[in-house]
Amino acid sequence: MPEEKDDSTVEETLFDAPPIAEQERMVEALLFASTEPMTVKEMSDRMPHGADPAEALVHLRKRYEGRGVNVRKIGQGWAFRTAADLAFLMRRDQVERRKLSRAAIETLAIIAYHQPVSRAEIEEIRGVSVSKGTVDLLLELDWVKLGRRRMTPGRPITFVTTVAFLDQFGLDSPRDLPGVKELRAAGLLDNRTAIDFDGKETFDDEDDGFAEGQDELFE
Amino acid sequence: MPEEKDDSTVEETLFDAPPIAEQERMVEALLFASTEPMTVKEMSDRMPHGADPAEALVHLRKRYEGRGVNVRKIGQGWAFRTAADLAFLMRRDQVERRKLSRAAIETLAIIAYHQPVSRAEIEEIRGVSVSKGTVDLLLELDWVKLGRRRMTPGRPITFVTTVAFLDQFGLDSPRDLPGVKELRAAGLLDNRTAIDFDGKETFDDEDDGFAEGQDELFE
Amino acid sequence: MRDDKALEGAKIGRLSETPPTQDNLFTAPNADRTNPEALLIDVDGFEGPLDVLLTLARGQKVDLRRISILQLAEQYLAFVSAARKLRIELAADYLVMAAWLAYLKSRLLLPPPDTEDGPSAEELATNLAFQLERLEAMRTAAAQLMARDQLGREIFARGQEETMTVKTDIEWTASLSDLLNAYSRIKTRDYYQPLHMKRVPVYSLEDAVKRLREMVGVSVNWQVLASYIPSEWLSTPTKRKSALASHFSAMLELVKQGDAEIRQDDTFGPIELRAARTEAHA
Repeated sequence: MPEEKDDSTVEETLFDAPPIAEQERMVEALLFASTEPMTVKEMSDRMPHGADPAEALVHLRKRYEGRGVNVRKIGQGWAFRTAADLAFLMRRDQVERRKLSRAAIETLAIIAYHQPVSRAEIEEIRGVSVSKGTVDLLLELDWVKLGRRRMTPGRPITFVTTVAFLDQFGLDSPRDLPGVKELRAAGLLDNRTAIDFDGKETFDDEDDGFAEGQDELFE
Repeated sequence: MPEEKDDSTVEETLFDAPPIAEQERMVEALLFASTEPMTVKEMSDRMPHGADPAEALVHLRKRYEGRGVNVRKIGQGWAFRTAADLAFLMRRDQVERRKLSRAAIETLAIIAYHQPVSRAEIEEIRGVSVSKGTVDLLLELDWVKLGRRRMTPGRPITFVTTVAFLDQFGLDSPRDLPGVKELRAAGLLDNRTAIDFDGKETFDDEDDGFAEGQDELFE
Repeated sequence: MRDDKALEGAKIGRLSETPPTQDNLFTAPNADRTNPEALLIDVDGFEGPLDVLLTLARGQKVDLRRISILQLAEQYLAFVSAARKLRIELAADYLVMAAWLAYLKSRLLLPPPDTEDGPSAEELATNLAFQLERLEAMRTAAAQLMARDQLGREIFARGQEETMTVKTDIEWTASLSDLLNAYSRIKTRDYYQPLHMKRVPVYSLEDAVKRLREMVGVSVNWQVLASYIPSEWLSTPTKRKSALASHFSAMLELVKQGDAEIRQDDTFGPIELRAARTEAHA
């Protein structure tokens, strides 16, 4: 029996089955280059006659044991896969600093100056509707939180600023937010801002309404 | 005793880079995962603090010598590529690429050997004008890109080869272009006085800039 | 100079000859190419006069640096005149080259003038030889380049790219002055607020259906429709009309669904309704 087998082996080698180390290289290259997991049959179809990819695969798997990539069985096929413990390398954290959108900063300003303030009130002040995303972002940043419900029909939710908000903007209390009059007196605010955005001139006598709003809020 | 060792290990993992064998695994995983060449800097950004991918790479290259896939240097980056002698296995995976025209091949070679090179210089070498389509094709293949403008009258655009070009032709750098040293020694990469066949002789004022650009690349 | 596309398109007097392909381009010139007679009938295979000159030069079978420019000029001129005899229309740059070579030839043959302006004939000849050599060198280089093992042809990259994810944490920033500016912007804008239309109070149909269904469900006796309207909606004529209209529609809706019955004794008389009698009730 063994002799017969030997004979057949000799015949096979005549048909140039490459040495197993060479076959291992072939399987290695095939699995590497293939866009999908490759079955033993598919490897066999590509490799020289008489090659035994299944055996080459055994050697290859052993070679890659504990390496940064491993030979893994996926479905019926085989493929290289990154070692599971190195998955963290494939991720990278990146911090991107972005300026708050105009809508977000305006909404935040209204909440800061008018708190507690309902969404309807914010919309009324801004003159445009406030998208859910804007408020969500402010909530997520923890600069704004939900306040008490207003004791009016519909009992709307109100928004107030948080301690994190005070931290971010270097304030001791929301009361420290300067009024428009003060801003202008301090030169922090000039008419240009308004002109830039609206293309019109600003009027100075808006302060009353503002102060009123503030009183309501902070006292 | 073992306890003490354990302590030191804890300290090491807190402050030191992982052992080099581990770093080698990491580089292996990173290079396997990426189809594009990856620079040492890019690896370093992903690896733990204190890791030395350049050294890990030395070990990794040795490990893969003679294997079915090898670690190859491509420009500033590194990548795994299948061994050239196994090309026959991969014949089915070959990317069908439209045969490049003679004009495109020559233009590519001139850009590669003379970079940075302006369109006028390419035309002078080939003795015919370069059609827009030819350069566009090379740009589209991402084998060629725009270099700096030449600091000569008209500030012409120059062309240089890309990392993808190096990858395509298995080159470490433009210095490794076949026969580049001999061509250079023979003065065939110099930009010499051109003859304009209208009967005038043009003396090229651009020689300096041209030679300078070349030096940068090849020396 | 002509566009090489245009040149390729100019199929001039071309007899059946295999065009130069990539394969044979950079090998030794084939017999046809080296034979000046063959050149005559293969003009469209060339990429301009320099290409023709290079092919002729190869025919001299010497180092391009020692090429006889005089001989080359004569060959080229012969080529052009033969083409003319055959009434092959040559592109302008072929003729420009012919004129230049005729001039060069005359300069090479005549003794140099005592006072020479610009480069000598020898210098011009050397430069031409250089250009030919350089073109030849680039062609050889191109062939060597293309013969290299190429990515996607002999050498392959990883087939399955693994996703290298970049997790981006966005850090939102805003300064106090951003905040103050934003607020002042809003306060300024107050003066230009768009006109808001006041909404007329409307009793919605949905509300009326809901209300009627709840109330009718418990009343077995006939009741006038108007009595179902909430009292606060009777305060003004506008509100009353709106509420009545929606209750009327709601009533019809309930009847349609089989939940209520209605009756009206005379025209314009009060409409009454009650819950529908089920079989059991009957």
